[in-house]
Amino acid sequence: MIGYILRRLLEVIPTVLLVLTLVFFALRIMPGDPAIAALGEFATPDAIARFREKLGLNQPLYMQYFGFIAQSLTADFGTSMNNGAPIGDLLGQALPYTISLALAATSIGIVIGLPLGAMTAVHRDGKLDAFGRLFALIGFSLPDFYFGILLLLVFSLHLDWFPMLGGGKGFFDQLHHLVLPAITLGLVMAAFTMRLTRSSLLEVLKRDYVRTARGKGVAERWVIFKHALRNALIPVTTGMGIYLLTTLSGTITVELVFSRPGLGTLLIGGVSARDYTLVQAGLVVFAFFVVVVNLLTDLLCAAIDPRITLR
Amino acid sequence: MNVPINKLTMIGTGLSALLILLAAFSPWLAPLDPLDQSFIAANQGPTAEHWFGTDSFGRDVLSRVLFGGRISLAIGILAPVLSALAGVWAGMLAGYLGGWTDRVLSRASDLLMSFPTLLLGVMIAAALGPSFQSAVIAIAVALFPRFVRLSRSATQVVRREPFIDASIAAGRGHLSIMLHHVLPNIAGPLVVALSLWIATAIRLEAALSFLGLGAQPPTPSWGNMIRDGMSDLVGDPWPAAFAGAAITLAVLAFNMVGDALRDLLDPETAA
Amino acid sequence: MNAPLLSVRGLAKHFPIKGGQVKAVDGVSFEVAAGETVALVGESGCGKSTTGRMLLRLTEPSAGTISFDGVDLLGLGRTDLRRRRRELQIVFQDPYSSLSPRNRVEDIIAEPLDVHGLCASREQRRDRVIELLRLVGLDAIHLRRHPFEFSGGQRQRIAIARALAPQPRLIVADEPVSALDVSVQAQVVNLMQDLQEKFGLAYVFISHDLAVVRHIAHRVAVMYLGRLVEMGSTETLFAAPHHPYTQALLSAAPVADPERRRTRIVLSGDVPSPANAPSGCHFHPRCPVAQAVCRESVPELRDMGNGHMAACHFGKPFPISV
Amino acid sequence: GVSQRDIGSMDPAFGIGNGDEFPMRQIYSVLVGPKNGTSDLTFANLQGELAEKWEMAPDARSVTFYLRKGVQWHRGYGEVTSDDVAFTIARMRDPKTGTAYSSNFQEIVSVETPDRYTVKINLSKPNPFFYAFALMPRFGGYIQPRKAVEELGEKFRQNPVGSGPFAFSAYESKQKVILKAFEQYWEGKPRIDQLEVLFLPETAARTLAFVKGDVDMIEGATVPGWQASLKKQKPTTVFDAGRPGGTWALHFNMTRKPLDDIRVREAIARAIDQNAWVAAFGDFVTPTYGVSPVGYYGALDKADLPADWPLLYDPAKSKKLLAEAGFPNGLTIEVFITEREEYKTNLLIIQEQLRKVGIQINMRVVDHTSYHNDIRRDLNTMVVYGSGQPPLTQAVLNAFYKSSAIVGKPTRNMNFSHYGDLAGNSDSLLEQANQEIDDTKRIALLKQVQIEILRQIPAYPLPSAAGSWMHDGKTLEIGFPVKAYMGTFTLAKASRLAP
Amino acid sequence: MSLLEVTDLAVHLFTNRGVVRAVDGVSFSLDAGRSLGIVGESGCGKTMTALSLMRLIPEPPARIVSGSIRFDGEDVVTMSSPRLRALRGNQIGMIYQDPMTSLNPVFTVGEQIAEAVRLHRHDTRNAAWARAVEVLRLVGIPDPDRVASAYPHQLSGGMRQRVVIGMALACDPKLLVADEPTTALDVTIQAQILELLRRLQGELGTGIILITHDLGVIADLVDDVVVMYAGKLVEHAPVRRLFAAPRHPYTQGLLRSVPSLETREHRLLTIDGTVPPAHAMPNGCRFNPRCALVRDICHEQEPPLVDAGGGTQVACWALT
Ligand SMILES: Nc1ncnc2c1ncn2[C@@H]1O[C@H](COP(=O)(O)OP(=O)(O)OP(=O)(O)O)[C@@H](O)[C@H]1O
Ligand SMILES: Nc1ncnc2c1ncn2[C@@H]1O[C@H](COP(=O)(O)OP(=O)(O)OP(=O)(O)O)[C@@H](O)[C@H]1O
Ligand SMILES: [Mg+2]
Ligand SMILES: [Mg+2]
Repeated sequence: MIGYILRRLLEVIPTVLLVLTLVFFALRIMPGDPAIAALGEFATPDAIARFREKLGLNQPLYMQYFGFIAQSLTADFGTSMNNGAPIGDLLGQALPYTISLALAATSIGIVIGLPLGAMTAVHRDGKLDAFGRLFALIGFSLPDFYFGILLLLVFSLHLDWFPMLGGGKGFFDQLHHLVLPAITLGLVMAAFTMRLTRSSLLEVLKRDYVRTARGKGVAERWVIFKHALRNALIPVTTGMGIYLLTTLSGTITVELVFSRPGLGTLLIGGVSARDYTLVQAGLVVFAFFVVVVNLLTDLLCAAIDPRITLR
Repeated sequence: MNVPINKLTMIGTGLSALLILLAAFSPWLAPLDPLDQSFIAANQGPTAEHWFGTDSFGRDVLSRVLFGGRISLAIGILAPVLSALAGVWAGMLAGYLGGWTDRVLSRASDLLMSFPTLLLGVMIAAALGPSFQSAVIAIAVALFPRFVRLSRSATQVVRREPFIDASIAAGRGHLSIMLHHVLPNIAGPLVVALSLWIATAIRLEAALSFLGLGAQPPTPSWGNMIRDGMSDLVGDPWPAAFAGAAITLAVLAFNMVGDALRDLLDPETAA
Repeated sequence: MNAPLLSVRGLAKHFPIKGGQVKAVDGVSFEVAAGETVALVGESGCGKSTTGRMLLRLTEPSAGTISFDGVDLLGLGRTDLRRRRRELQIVFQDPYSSLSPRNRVEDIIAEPLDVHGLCASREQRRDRVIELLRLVGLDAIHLRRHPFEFSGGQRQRIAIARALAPQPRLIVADEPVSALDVSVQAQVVNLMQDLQEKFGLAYVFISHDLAVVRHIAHRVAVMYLGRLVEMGSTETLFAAPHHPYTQALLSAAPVADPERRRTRIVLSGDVPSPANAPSGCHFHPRCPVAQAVCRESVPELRDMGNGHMAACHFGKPFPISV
Repeated sequence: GVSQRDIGSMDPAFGIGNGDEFPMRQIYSVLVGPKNGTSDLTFANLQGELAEKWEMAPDARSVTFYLRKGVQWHRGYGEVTSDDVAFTIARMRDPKTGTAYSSNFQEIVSVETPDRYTVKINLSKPNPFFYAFALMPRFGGYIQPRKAVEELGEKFRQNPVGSGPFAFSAYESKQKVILKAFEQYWEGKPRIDQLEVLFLPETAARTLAFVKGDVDMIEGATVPGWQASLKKQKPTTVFDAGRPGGTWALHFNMTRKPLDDIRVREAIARAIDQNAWVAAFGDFVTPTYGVSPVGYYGALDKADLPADWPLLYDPAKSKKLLAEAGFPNGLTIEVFITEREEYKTNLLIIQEQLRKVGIQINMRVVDHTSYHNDIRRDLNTMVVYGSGQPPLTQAVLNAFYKSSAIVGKPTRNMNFSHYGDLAGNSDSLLEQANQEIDDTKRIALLKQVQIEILRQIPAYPLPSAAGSWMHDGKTLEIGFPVKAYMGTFTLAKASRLAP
Repeated sequence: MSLLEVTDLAVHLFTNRGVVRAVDGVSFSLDAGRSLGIVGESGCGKTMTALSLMRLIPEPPARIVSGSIRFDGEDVVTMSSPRLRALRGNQIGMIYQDPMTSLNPVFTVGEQIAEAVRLHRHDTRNAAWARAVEVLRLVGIPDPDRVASAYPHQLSGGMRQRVVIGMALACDPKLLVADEPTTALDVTIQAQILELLRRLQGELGTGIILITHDLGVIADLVDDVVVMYAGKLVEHAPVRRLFAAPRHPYTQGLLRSVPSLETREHRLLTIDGTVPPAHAMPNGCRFNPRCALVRDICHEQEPPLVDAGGGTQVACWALT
């Protein structure tokens, strides 16, 4: 088990290397230049040349590439090209916000989506089902940033229940700041989870082993929650794993709307400032997330389904 | 078929068709020129002259919503379709041939999958300039790995069906088999996915516009209308609200079509 | 019978799996003459289908030779092979999955014709398909229908029509009737026999239904875990099987007659998986007459007289009592 | 709340955007600056900060500053001395430093520090406005402590040390900068204890936060109607219109067809009606007549314009000119523009007006960094450019109309129109104006240069937008009437009102 | 009193294409210790009949529209659900058609057997587990201790089928319903299972309903046979009688189609035509389109089930 996890984590390396290579060249293909971004519109060509030299941007591309790869392998992210801050610190500040937002959104997604999905599946085509499906459709149709702004208008500006800006300081304050962004993303996630759970459970309820359970005299409630739901969870888990990655991406707009610190804000800013080092490091972290989320999904699936063996 | 599905299907299909038609015929339907500025009449709520009000440049919101549908729906439909064209083939090749082809293509699509969609958009927009094309490319690239995955796994199932072997035995070549047998048989789930991802793409277009990356002014798109409208959401909520409603409606409609298609293609529910 | 149409020598297929390999087929040799039906019987997983698929090179053999009409099939290049496939066709077990659900009957049956360019015009193609449909007892009205509109027996007929289309000389029939009801099964079996008479077709008939085999085959080959354990003419084999496995198999086959309860040889244990087949004679753990030697050495397929072959160290005729 | 995503650097040598300027102004001091809340750069009207007294040599070839005694650096870096000033000038002037502002200092030949509190700056040629280029707030004029810069090295940009009313306290990337009142500030400890500068690039978020009261002061948005709407939502809003505003112009790339034809340029100019801006933004914008906005030193006013002035709105004439130039059916021009709101808004209004005379502008939006990159590579056909220049017509002329500034040349390269190589050259007349010591003559010369240049229509000056900031009059009192841009004065006198 | 008494049972499926009368007026009874076989072509309603005995039919679309199923005198059709649950898996055990899909893949087979035991006998966890192991031993699984804690996918098809049988037997039911218990198995394994069922019947006196379309299996195991065609019961006879003298034309055709192991006919006899689609049944006798003895009345009226002597009942106008 531990060996398996370690091995999977080692598999990160080729993925990350690929991501790095892609990002490295993608960034350099983009027009614009970190020097202009950093020095501003008044910068003279001379100053720009100097700046590029200092950052090693005047070296041949392959030299930059190998230097960069070598640096990355030693987990040395270097400093921001834009403002010289150590990238490690920048990521360290941003990550907790992004992770907590993604986790909170996922929790909301599970807590609302799973039971709702189960209930709508059980009462298929009933009133509850109609309501649930409508909820899912609407939840899925609202652009999250627009929804976020509406939440801000109502719950922050008018009712003043929740703060409007930033990520908060200290545990409770951070929690307070987390609520609205988490709802924004969480509701979409809930809608997604609900749909997934519903269809997966409907599929499972058709299976013969559910009939077997009924045939043993098991009460309907237990048929659903013990025999059916566990089987239904396997596709749900996989689907949510993939969706969690989408959610991580969705944090970008939500962070902007709620002026929240986080990886998204960091990366978008990084791209617009052509802060190569920052964007590269951020994407490495993101690639790492992807691998970890995939790993967790696989572990969870294996825990749910004995047929899945971890090799 | 039971009643709720039927109703939803009809509503969804009707609504999708209506929206597409409205967008397609917007030059004839729009009451006013969507680009016409009039600062005297700026930031109005709904009136008899401007049913949906005006935006901060005094442009007619109804006309802009109608015209905006062209861009939003075009991106929303074009991007997934392009993505499907490429992704389905890649997925079929991977699923059918297996081995190295599969490994390379799967790795590549995993790689794309591990890029945050919006960041991808930001990078593409930075490289090509934010525009209609960039948005289409960004969304298409973001959806590409999903089509690869889906068609790959569907192909793997179909590949094992005896009728494929029968076709090989009849003497057909592999590419021809993919075209004649695999593609028609995986088309069902793909069409469903396509309709769902059209909805996703419309939302993504909005999100990209929100980051300033979608269709560019003065061309209205629902996404950039929301974006522009959001700077003055309290003073003049109309452009954003109507564009937001249009997006919600469109996504809802396409989702309903997707749901209905899925039910329709499931032999248990369709029959 | 005349010179063999198909001759298989030492055919083997080893599938690599994690931590080893599955010897799905492990050195099988037999011949099929033109106009002859050779049945391949044995329990699920013993390698019948794999053998059948290798004959058409749908699965590439790991070892052995296949010669068809004097041509070494395994030596053919891709285009030559595709051309050769005209003469070798296959009908699959499952009438539900062996027809592409999206195609119309006409296109399904015409596929081999299209691929080999056997029809000059659309009219000719249609005529040929209608002719084939008639041959298998269907009608021109079925041309534009989809497979789902047919019953299992009808689908199997369509599959047979497709196999017949390019006028092959040998058809591998992989359990063509096991998914069908007895009454439908009878229709298909009759059809196959009629066609054989009419066109001099040869069949490799794969089945585990002994009654059907008894009815249709000229010769029978019995497989157990990838190896041939017995082979001979149908009459001899059913009358006096030599191999204990064949004996058990025959005795276990249920007879639809309550008056004639037979003494069954009930074997103990399950069929082992070919991934870890027992040593020596694969059958020894379940064999009622197994000795020490069975565990150690693999019995050769020996002639038991009259060209009846069996692979048992102790094999002797065993008339099945009723 | 500022609109910037993040602060680039808090080292004055590297500060750039508007968002950097505001916190930087609070941290650092200049020798002299315009009076609190004004932008008047006339020598006589300046207000001393680190300098108590200052005088210019009559030949305008040197300036002497007498420093205030006892002014302290933040964080215990000691007293501000003439050495620090000399160090700062040397540092800013040295191309190796890599600052964008070094060209402002090139005219300095030497800096004398006869004693701890006296600095004499010698110039290579007479320049009565030298100080306005080099030493004002916003343009690299902040004095830096030698000890801290040398000690901290690279770290200085993240840990700035100044002598202004607020000292740097903390910085959270992409989030905020926190400043604390400096106890030993020479004018006395500011009344506000702590300043937080938040980076709020989303206009919506910034507006809502201000309306709600989470922030007391924000940078405005360049959206028509936005300010009126804000006033409605929050009647206590005080608009701090920084005047004169930025310099905006539509530069015609005269190397490109059909813009090489002066008739086409005039047609464009004649199709643009500056009143549209006034209608959209109210009195936040003011029409511009010369290369620099009204209010700049040496700016042209409406009254200065000759009768046959080619830049006046006249759509009929415009169409006629187009026909004459061979475009009776109109023409199409491809332009790219940055994603930034204020640029886009300007071009949108122009686009709409030109459409009416048959000129179609196809706009392609690129990101801001690319825009700056590409316009300097002479890739655009028409460049919308706005910048916060020192409120001096000379500065604008230097930046945009000198032949040495033509894009592609290794200097400041913001001459997008190629004026100087094409359509005329006013370098020598400008130089004459730059060196003229007599005020009246200088202003006359400046106006003459502008008329000479603009007759060729290398650019169309756009209405000047006032620096747009707002604060909540109920909670914040700046301490003096604000007529200047936010980045030019400190909040040393500001105070919080009881809510 | 019979153990099971099915009277005029009708199960209809309400689908989008129309009503499928999957089971339409079927009656039979079974005494304790006896066994009854149900045969018929695929899709004739065998499984629906079996499932309705425990009211396990998929609702919707299926519904029992009429008839009664008396088990020990109580009517299953109108029974309350707690009472029904007490019956299921306890008094009536069911062996499902497909052992591969009837077991829940995420629980060990031991748990799945023990669940019924705990539910009905209110045993402790340990006692129930012990019983599960015992049952596995009973159905001939080697090393039952180990197998009990295995998951279904770790077992071979034959073992899984035995687990399903064990589950049905865990509470010593009075009635065992076996729906094609051996179709998925090899003949040699099938022989083992049939042996097992025979033994159980003898030892425990369980009543068995065996559903199959394999006439060989029927001949081997049961006392009485019910023949179904398209949802209708067409013939009911003691097993020997049925094979010796089938009365209904369908039964006759069915028996004729079976190839023999012993002799080799040149051609197999067949029943012409195919079963009509479920939602488009002909009027009158459903077999009429394929019947050689068809007369006018066959198109008009459904033939009643009548006594044909020798314990045989048959529904055919030609025989009345
Ligand atoms: N691609 C494969 N990879 C690994 N093992 C395989 C593969 N194909 C077949 N096998 C194994 O080879 C053995 C023989 O399979 P084959 O399908 O030939 O058996 P069969 O006799 O046709 O069985 P059945 O009667 O069930 O159709 C089986 O154990 C099967 O699991
Ligand atoms: N969910 C369903 N929807 C519609 N029709 C159904 C459904 N389930 C069963 N049927 C129909 O009901 C009829 C009886 O089915 P049943 O499963 O009882 O047949 P069976 O005799 O057990 O067949 P088999 O031998 O194939 O198991 C068939 O015609 C079948 O098509
Ligand atoms: Mg097989
Ligand atoms: Mg059944």
